[in-house]
Amino acid sequence: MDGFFGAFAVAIHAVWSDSGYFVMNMNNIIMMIVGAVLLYLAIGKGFEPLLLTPIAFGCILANIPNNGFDEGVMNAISMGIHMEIFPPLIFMGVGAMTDFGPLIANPNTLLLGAAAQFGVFVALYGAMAMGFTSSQAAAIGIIGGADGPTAIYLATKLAPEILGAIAVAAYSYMSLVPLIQPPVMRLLTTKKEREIQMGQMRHVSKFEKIVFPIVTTIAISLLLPAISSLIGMLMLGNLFRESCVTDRLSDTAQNALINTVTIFLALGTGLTMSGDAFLKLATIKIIVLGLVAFIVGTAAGVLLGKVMCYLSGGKINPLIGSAGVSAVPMAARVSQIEGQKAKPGNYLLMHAMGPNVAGVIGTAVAAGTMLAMFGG
Amino acid sequence: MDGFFGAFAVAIHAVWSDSGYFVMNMNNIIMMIVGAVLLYLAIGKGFEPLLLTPIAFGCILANIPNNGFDEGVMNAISMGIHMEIFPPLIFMGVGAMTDFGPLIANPNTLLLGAAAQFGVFVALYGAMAMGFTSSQAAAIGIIGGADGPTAIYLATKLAPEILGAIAVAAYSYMSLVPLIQPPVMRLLTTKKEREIQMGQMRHVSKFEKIVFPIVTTIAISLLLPAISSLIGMLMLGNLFRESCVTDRLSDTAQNALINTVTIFLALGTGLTMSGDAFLKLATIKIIVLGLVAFIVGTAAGVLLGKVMCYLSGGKINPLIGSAGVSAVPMAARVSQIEGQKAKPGNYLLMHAMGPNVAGVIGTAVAAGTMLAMFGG
Amino acid sequence: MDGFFGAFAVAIHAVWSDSGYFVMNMNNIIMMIVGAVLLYLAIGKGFEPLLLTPIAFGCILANIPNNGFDEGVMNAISMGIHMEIFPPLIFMGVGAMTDFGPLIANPNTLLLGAAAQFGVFVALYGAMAMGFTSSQAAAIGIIGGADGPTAIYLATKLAPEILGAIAVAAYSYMSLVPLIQPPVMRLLTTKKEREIQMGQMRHVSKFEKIVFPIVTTIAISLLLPAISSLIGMLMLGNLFRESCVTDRLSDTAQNALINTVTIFLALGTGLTMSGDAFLKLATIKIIVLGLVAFIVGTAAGVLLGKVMCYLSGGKINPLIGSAGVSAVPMAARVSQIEGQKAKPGNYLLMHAMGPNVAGVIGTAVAAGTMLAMFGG
Amino acid sequence: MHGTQDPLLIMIINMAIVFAVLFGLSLVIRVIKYINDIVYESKKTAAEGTATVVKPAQAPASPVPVAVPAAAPLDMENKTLVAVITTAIMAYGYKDVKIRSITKKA
Amino acid sequence: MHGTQDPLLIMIINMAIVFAVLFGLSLVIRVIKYINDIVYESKKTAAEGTATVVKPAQAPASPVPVAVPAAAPLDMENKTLVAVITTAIMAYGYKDVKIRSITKKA
Amino acid sequence: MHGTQDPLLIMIINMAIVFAVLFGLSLVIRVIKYINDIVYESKKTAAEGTATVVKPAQAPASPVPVAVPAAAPLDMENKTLVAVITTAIMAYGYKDVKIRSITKKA
Ligand code: NA
Ligand code: NA
Ligand code: NA
Repeated sequence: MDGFFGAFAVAIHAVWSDSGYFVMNMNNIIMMIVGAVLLYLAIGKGFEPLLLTPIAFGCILANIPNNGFDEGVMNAISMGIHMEIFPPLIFMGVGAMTDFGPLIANPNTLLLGAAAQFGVFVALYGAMAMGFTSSQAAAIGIIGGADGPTAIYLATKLAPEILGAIAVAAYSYMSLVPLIQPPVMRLLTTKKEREIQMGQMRHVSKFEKIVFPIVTTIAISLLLPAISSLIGMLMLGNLFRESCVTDRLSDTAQNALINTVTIFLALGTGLTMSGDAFLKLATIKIIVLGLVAFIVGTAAGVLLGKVMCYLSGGKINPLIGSAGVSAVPMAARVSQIEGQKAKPGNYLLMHAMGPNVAGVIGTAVAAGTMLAMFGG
Repeated sequence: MDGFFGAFAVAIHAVWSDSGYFVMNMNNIIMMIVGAVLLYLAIGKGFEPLLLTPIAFGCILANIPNNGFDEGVMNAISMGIHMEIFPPLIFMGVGAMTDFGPLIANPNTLLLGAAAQFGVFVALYGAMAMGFTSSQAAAIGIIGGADGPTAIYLATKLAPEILGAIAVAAYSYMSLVPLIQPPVMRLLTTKKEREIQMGQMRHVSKFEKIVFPIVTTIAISLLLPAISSLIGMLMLGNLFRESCVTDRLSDTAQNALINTVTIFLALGTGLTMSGDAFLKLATIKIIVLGLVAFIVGTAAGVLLGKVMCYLSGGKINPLIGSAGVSAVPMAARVSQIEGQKAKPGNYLLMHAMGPNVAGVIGTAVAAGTMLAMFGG
Repeated sequence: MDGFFGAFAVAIHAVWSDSGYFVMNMNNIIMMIVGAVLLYLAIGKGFEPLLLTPIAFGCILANIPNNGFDEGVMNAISMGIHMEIFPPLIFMGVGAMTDFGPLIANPNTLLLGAAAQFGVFVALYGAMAMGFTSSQAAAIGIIGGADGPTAIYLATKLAPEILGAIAVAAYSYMSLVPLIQPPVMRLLTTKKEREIQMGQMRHVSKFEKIVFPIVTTIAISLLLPAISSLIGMLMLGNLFRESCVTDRLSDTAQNALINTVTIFLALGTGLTMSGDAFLKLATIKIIVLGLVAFIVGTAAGVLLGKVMCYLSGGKINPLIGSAGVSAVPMAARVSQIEGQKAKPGNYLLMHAMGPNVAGVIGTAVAAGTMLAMFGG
Repeated sequence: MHGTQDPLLIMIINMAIVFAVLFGLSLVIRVIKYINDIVYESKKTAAEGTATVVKPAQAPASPVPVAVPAAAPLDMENKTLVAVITTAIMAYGYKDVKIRSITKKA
Repeated sequence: MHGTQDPLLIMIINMAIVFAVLFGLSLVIRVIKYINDIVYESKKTAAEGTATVVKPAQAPASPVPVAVPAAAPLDMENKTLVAVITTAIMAYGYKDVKIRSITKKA
Repeated sequence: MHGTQDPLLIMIINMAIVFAVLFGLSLVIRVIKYINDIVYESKKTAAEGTATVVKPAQAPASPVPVAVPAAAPLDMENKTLVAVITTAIMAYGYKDVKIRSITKKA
């Protein structure tokens, strides 16, 4: 009987000493708290819950010691991240959900989408000044583009070691757009500018909507081949949507497929957030730089909006410029809300959708130029 | 012309001698009949058709000689099994379909879920006594847990050579729960006990439902890291469900994704059932041990139910104890039916759902302890 | 400042000289035009848009120089093609969408499905005469079977170097069935024959519909194991449909799963169409041989239809013979339309569905015989 | 066979096999039909002869059928509904309507 | 432990761990309930005491929370609404209307 | 270029390229619009001039277009139908009905 209890005690001790409670370090605990806070923001506050929920959960799981995630489904998901499979598939769904009509109706809004990328490059500058390598700096800068899949795609290619921090910063700030942007927008515009009402948009034909994704794919992919899978998938999804003869494919691309890939991408991103990799001074720098990028991008969009307002003789409301950071469709909604605050009945949403979707293309192009400079 | 007919005859003969009709052995024929019987049970009798149908079809395909399944889609599916990718994904869908409310309302039911695992360990004991290795015995025992994905997960890790028999036994007995359990339940309870009506369950707040999967993941994964991908995915799916802000993900997890993975998992399980691997004395032993595990698990659940009935002063109906073997939601329905037979109007279903879902966690924990003892 | 502009000029030049505009050759341009024409046929003309749209888009993307598709999602898709994963999954969806009832009601229509494969073998003969290897000739011939997934499956196994041309020819002619078949049908039949009205079809029991896919799988897979994954998946999907107890799986197989796989298969097929591989004399030969195969297959179906008409004492309308080339359900509709043109109110659609689905099995069998002769 | 390179011979062999296989399959279908008829006939006879004896005896032994009707009534309500609506639609002029599902949102 | 091969011992150890873990989990659930009650009570008190003060102060600062409660309860209303509106539109003369979604813009 | 490490220069070069590319894309959109207008104008003219001649000639040659318009109007009819039926069902007492699809059997 003594031998029995002895063996029993040995066994219990063995389980305990193999368990995470015994091995866990302070970093793991901190990261679990980080995960819990992100879950609170996602679920309690509604900040990008579709992405922050699985990211945060992945963050918690990544900090379970001996979790054995070097094999099994978690390993397969991590391989999908590492092999850059998920972001283009997400972009296919995004394309299938996006109406480029407002952009086609007013191609000048592409310039607003370009201006908003200024934040990307300011953050890149800042990151290099802070001592990050040029590849890391490029990946950090892209946070300012407010496009999660593009950020993850670029970070995977250029600086996988800081993927977790970049993804969290990107999605956090994207969800904070309604808090970050309005002060900047009000600071840089006069009330009179904000009151400007924009005319009715022209009708865009089906022909234009179908030709646009095809020609855009060719034109941009040829110039920046490094992002041809991103732009190609975005535009293929959009072609599924606009062609009206591939509704089955469009439907799957924007539902079952994007949802599945979103779960994997976000969970896999969270899995990169092990305490030892995440809890570094660099992470705080990245988060600060990301905020700077967002603010500068917003400001640049608004400022170019003011220029276009002046050049157009006051027909363009500068508030739509801030939508150029993308974060579709939240940034466009912010423009709408600010416009209505200045003048009830001022309806800017459709006009802001132009720069908003232009920002998606703009950030992809920015990623392409940086890959051309630092990649491979 | 003679040369022509000669060549023709040669060709026909070559096709024939390469074909399965020529090469097929008796084991293949028996297994095809096994597959046909399983199909009859699945389609004709409605026994777990979602799983037994593809398992049985895979069993038939696996016994086509020279089927070339070492490449192509069947090989990819088998690799998904071998790499332990599918069970956690199924669990994500299960989590998204499961309401842990009854368990949270009455946490004592967790003990009933624990008691029902007694069958697992009795079968493990029996299997070791019969000469199986400890790893094989653990995998056989888990049949008594009545959770298909957990059984497949554990068998893949500990004893892949008997995966087919374990999966078939697990799903067959799960579908036979309405036949296996009632006699045991009636044998061990008095009519008076079966007539006990249980009070209304307390309301469970959204806060509790959201915190539960998060805390459970952390608490159990830390103690038993080997099952962190199972528990993690189960609880992530449940979080998608309860958070109310990730309905898209919850919907895909419990429809397109789980259905796709179910097809692959079940077909791939069937593909392991080649005649030479399946038709052994061991298979019959496994099937017998599985039945023992089910009966003992049911009995242990009912007996602890009786204890809890006594301790609670007759407030708990022991019939809900048998639901602890999981087989969600069939075992809970059996409790309900038996309760109503004893006393019409006795409504036990919701109360039995507590032990029922507790049994899922219990079996995962049992798998975790056995992996901690016998795993790599 | 001079240094600044110098560096600027160098950088711009570097981006330009790395870009596709600089590297692109004439073949790439031609293939982009081919892609654009295919897109026009798919979207503007409605020719098999679900497949030609992603094929054509893939063709365009494949001709972006330096697109980096040797890694990332495009590489994963190409691997899925190369590993023969996609066609059987498509077949599972096709099976879930197919009603074999008309075939079971009138098993003689299987012979019409066999006759229509004559085109396959005539094209094989022609291709060998033109100097293609026997493997290539088999893959070319299968175009005449009018079954995209089978054609891609066989081409991947026997002649991956001409996969793009075969897929494009197969899907193009499938979409052109309403143009190709009617002249042939009218040429070979008298008006009196076309006016024949066929009697009501017998009722097919659920038992027959459930047993059919199981027995067919066993019978054909045993004889021709090389196509057991194709036939097996087709029939498993059909079993999901007919069993009535696996609606969840049937639904996913014929929606989310087949749509996802269709996107990947078609895009990946398009990705094989790089200019240097596609723009060869061989491609033109393949396209011509494919047309011959379609015409001969149609003719053979109609001619056997005439024989069966004669043998049945005029009860069978020969127009249903042409449906044996499959291209489900288009070829059956053509039979219907031609029948109605000859005699308004003549309703042949259901009768033509028999040979139509028989043609799917027939082409798979033809692929199996050719794999038995030329495969590994 | 694997050595044959005469295109005509290849063509004929393949065509012969395809015809043989599909003809064989047509025989298989006839056999299924034959079995179906036997089973159906015997079942009908059995049902007529023993219906009153078998049914009450089996009922208490198997709770599964009990569970099924529990689910069924709601299901049947829906079916009634579907039938009603289908009839209504057909009255409206549509001839071959099938309502896949009517979903009640919680 | 990894060396133990006595089946009975293995059985008892495993069973003990399973019971311990699930009992521990039941304690965890009780703790969650306890926290829930505290949070809920304090919220209720806070809401009673400061409702009129807090809400207007927060409202302009965070548009997100405003959007969330607006969306959930409306879902069912919306569907009824869609049907009603569809009918109304059709009465208005449009014959082939399908309302994809009625979105309340934040 | 790959050697440049001056952050300011990198910033300016990248920003310039982004602006150039998106400006180029805006030109592309204008070209598409231009082509669209030409095509549309010529089509309108052609339609006016040759409609009665071309259409009957093409119709018998290509059954595909016949099939497509056959499908399209039906689709729209169906939608009307769904709305009508939805209303009818709601009148029948079901409150939150959604008809997923009404399928015509071929
Ligand atoms: Na952007
Ligand atoms: Na269990
Ligand atoms: Na065919």
